[in-house]
Amino acid sequence: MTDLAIELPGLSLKNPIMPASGCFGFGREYSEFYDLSKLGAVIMKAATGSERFGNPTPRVAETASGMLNAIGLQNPGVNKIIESEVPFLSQFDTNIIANIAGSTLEEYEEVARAFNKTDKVHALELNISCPNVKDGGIQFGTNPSMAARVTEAVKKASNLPVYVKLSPNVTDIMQMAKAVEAAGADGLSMINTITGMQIHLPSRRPLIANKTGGLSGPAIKPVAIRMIYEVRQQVNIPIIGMGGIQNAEDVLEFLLAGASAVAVGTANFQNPFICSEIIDELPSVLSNYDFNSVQEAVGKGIIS
Amino acid sequence: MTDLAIELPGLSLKNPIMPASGCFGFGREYSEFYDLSKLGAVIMKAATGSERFGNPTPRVAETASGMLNAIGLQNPGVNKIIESEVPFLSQFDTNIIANIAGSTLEEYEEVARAFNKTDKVHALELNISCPNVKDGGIQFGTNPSMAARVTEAVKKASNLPVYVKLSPNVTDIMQMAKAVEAAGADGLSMINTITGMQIHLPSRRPLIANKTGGLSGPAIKPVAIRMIYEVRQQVNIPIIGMGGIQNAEDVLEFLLAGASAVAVGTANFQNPFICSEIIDELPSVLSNYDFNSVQEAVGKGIIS
Amino acid sequence: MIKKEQMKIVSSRAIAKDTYEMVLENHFISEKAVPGQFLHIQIGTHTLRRPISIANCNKERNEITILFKINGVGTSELATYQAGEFLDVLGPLGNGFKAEDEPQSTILLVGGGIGVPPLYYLGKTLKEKGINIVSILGFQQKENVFYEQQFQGLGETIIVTDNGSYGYKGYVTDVLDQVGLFDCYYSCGPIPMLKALTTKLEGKRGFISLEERMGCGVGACFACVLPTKDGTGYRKICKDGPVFHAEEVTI
Amino acid sequence: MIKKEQMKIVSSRAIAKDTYEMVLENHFISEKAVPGQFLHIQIGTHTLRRPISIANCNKERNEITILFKINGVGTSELATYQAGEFLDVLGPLGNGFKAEDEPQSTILLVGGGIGVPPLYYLGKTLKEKGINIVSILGFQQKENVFYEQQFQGLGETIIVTDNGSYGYKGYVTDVLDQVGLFDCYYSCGPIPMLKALTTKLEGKRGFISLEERMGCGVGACFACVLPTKDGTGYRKICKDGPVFHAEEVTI
Ligand SMILES: Cc1cc2nc3c(=O)[nH]c(=O)nc-3n(C[C@H](O)[C@H](O)[C@H](O)COP(=O)(O)OP(=O)(O)OC[C@H]3O[C@@H](n4cnc5c(N)ncnc54)[C@H](O)[C@@H]3O)c2cc1C
Ligand SMILES: Cc1cc2nc3c(=O)[nH]c(=O)nc-3n(C[C@H](O)[C@H](O)[C@H](O)COP(=O)(O)OP(=O)(O)OC[C@H]3O[C@@H](n4cnc5c(N)ncnc54)[C@H](O)[C@@H]3O)c2cc1C
Ligand SMILES: Cc1cc2nc3c(=O)[nH]c(=O)nc-3n(C[C@H](O)[C@H](O)[C@H](O)COP(=O)(O)O)c2cc1C
Ligand SMILES: Cc1cc2nc3c(=O)[nH]c(=O)nc-3n(C[C@H](O)[C@H](O)[C@H](O)COP(=O)(O)O)c2cc1C
Ligand code: FES
Ligand code: FES
Repeated sequence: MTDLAIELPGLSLKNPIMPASGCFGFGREYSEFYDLSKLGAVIMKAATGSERFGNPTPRVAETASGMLNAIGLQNPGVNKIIESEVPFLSQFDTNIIANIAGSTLEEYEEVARAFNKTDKVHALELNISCPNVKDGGIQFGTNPSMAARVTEAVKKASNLPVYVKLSPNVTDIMQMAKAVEAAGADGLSMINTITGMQIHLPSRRPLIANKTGGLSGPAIKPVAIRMIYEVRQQVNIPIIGMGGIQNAEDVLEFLLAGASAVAVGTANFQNPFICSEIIDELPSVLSNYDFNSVQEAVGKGIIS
Repeated sequence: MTDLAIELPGLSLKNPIMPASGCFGFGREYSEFYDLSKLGAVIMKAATGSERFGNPTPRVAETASGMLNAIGLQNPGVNKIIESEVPFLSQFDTNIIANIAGSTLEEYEEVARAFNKTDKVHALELNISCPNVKDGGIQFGTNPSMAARVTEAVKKASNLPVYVKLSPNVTDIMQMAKAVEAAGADGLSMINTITGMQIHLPSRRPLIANKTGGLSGPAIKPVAIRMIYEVRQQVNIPIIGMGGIQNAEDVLEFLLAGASAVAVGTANFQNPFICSEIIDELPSVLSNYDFNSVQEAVGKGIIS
Repeated sequence: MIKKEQMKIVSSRAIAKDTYEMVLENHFISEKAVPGQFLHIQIGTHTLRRPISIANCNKERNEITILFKINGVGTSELATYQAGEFLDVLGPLGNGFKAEDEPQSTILLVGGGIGVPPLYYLGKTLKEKGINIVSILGFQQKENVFYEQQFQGLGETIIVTDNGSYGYKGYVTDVLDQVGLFDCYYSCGPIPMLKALTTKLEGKRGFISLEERMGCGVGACFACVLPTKDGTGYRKICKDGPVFHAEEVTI
Repeated sequence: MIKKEQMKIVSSRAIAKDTYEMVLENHFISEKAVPGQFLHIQIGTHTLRRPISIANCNKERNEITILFKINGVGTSELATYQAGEFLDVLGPLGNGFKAEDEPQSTILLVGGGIGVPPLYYLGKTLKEKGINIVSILGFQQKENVFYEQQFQGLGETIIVTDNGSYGYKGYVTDVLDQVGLFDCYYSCGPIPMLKALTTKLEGKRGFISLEERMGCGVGACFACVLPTKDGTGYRKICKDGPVFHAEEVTI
């Protein structure tokens, strides 16, 4: 039997598959398609200190093998999430990861602290890389010392393991990874979206109302694989990999590049069952390529 | 009649379409498909000081809506290019742009100076962004002051207009653009490829022998559009846009984002006639969207 | 309940300029569908599905009809699908028209262009309940007109075209005074039309169906929200809509 | 001369495990094709074309035969194409086998797996010139064997399989001593086979056909180069090859 289980700080995953933040809401909608207990974990949509309404619409656009989004962190605020969403998700036998965001260091701390109130959340994913909000977010994600500061602050504020979600929109991803590792990150999540734009020819203006949006989907997979491959060799903390995953072969590619688990985002929109189907296919894909377990494949594509 | 002509420093283009560097060799092969006099210009494959053999194979891989390449600047050296390739291309009634690369500042200067010997080349494209060579290249492309230094040196060494080709693998593309403009660049070329990787599952190693390669094709178009849109508002020199162009609508999107002309790379491999076909379609696409000329569309997608 | 289903294409034909009628067969979706709901259709390998309204439903034959206009790469590709092929569809999605009208009451349907389709299934359902239907349908020009006869089968139908090449010249709002009294209106069409209409009919009971670019189509991604009129909240078009009370949301 | 042509699929059928034979019709390409050349085939919307050898050519009927094995996403998709559909093809590409052999001479064909196809057209052409043909064809196992009869039509044919499930057990190099004298050899197959073969037959006149991942297929992109044996130069497989003198290049 192929062993899909994997142990990460704070997370005993029955398998390495989780829906990515922002692409699965708080699980309610997709729970009507299949039993979420099947998932390794669920990463919730970003939580901020208070409710956010996000950006004007249109918020999404289609691109070649990908999409742009500029949702702008719309969410009901951390307290509402803890009250109404976490209890729903905690019915399922899976891990819950809270994605936290903010405009200021203080807001990040506030959100992190709020999640101490519940024992249903197993880890934080620190979103320092959302490219779709003007104030904050992205500066933390592109400057190593700012990234280290917010990591340190959140680690202090929280009693949960912290996975820092890195932005690919940087010259040197290794420097970012090393900075947050030194600041105490328990793991990394990578990659978030690449900033892009589409211009709508008839109206002669950017299609996304926010002008720029984050590029996700299969188009960005080669960038994700490259960054994980590079970072894996520079840090000792585990990586949750994401960016364009569509099937179990893609998952194996991320494992070989050095990810210990993966998140699936955009692909949920095409196929609501995608995470469930990947979990079903993963054992045979692993054994086709002569692996007995997920653990065995992690980092095996790295040659020096 | 829709006016396709556009005037750029050193280049009187009959239309804004040119094959991108590295995707059209020195024109010989594609000249068997159509008359290269039809093109606005031809951008030659990179020239270095002496002959280079490039990277081991495999050098290319296919990705979702894109490809990776790590050719590694294989070329016969600048003198051979001037002797054997430039005369061939100069038979055609089109502009010739020489793409120049090097490992050291001195090599860049040497290559730039060499092109002073011929009067058949109309402009230089300064490739400071080739991600596939270890020594040099990329450092120039990701550090604003290094980029400024090489721009300045090449401007001094050459009597041709210099278009600096920017790498998208940076945190702040505007800073790079402003640095090379201040250093005397006559124009910008953007974008070069985004560094990526693919792992070959059966062999458990990066498919490209060089490990990483440059991602090109439609997958990267949203990134190119975003960067051109941002840079257009920060500099006063013209931009030659590229990244994923496949048809005349794409060309218009680049013009609206702020490019004054465009280069077509990867698409030549699918369709050797692509540049010629785009030139044929461009007038009707422009007029469908109510433009009378290329010039009129430049930057029209920018809203502030 | 929403399912991901394979729908067999029974027929596909052009019914007006760039406009197609496609009949799809599927038991689950035809059984559940109510007027105003839509399908989220996977076309080729496109990253995002395309939302298309349910224009008619025949529950005995397990058939759903959709009407669509070529509007870009996805709808162009959809037009090439042939009878016998299958479409991968999420549906039925969204909340439909409330349609709680009393028998004998009169309702007005106002459709603009490719907003016309969902009104047909609605009108048919209302008519079966013994409600009187009056329809105003607006199109760009003569070549774009479709389903005139079908709507005439429901009741009085007024066609307007922007350039007067067919029916009345002008906008749907220009002929409102030609229809008699009505108890409620239902509308779908371009935003400017809906704005003009809801302004002109302010105070009247009315429902409008809205469009927005979508990601998931099921309420998970927050792509398709719009603010409520009171400014304190928002609605998801894919889940809370696409039909809203005319006073509920800001358009 | 190379052209971009539409080739009509005359037939497509499975001939061995995951292996297909496809007959394509096109005047220009069938007229020009020489043994050893290949086609660069656009499959769906894939960014890169797929290089596939010309396995046979019928100049009277304007037909080209290709044989391919499912090896990934592109070849899987190619296997779904049906007779009557068209393929967008660049061709004929590359330099073929020199094949300047004298009538009455004997030549040896050595093919491994999906390297077998180009040797068939070559063998057929040589045989027509009155040359004697001996073939050694290696496959993984019984289910993979194809074109045995066709090669037997050209002359003596020895089949080997890795596991001995058909013909001789072992590698093509294991049966070299079973064939008599020959004047020249032509080979195509996996790199390890070509290495073993050229080493064993060092000094013999021989030509090998090579594979490499390609971009343009026409010599413009430098994707498919390999160093010459003397270390001072390189060759492009797509343009200077895919056939090389066994002594010319480093494999
Ligand atoms: C609830 C709902 C019901 C609809 N019902 C119908 C119908 O019955 N008949 C019909 O012809 N059209 C209908 N539309 C519009 C239809 O969805 C678009 O015309 C279609 O998505 C365009 O896709 P494309 O690939 O041709 O265009 P492209 O512009 O190439 O599409 C690019 C992206 O933008 C999205 N998009 C583009 N235009 C629209 C639009 N107007 N609304 C939403 N998304 C858009 C596409 O879905 C896709 O994600 C409906 C839209 C919604 C939201
Ligand atoms: C000159 C030449 C002649 C060939 N003739 C034949 C033939 O007659 N029959 C046959 O079955 N195969 C032949 N091949 C191999 C064939 O090109 C590959 O099997 C095919 O490209 C695989 O495509 P894919 O999409 O199925 O695989 P994928 O692995 O999904 O392809 C991904 C990319 O890698 C390239 N690639 C993968 N494997 C190879 C390979 N072995 N050689 C070159 N490119 C590769 C593909 O072209 C594509 O660009 C030939 C190759 C060359 C270079
Ligand atoms: C619609 C949408 C919303 C997203 N929202 C968030 C978010 O709230 N927080 C976050 O960290 N990442 C967010 N992301 C990024 C994804 O979690 C993921 O990192 C990225 O999309 C790459 O994975 P994919 O290609 O599988 O989608 C969002 C992505 C999409 C497409
Ligand atoms: C095979 C290949 C070789 C390339 N070689 C060069 C080069 O020598 N110099 C250079 O500046 N850019 C080179 N590029 C980058 C292209 O010129 C272009 O900037 C990039 O591919 C984006 O355009 P595209 O998406 O249309 O291909 C190369 C690209 C490819 C695909
Ligand atoms: S489309 Fe995802 S919430 Fe409506
Ligand atoms: S494939 Fe481009 S040079 Fe051979």
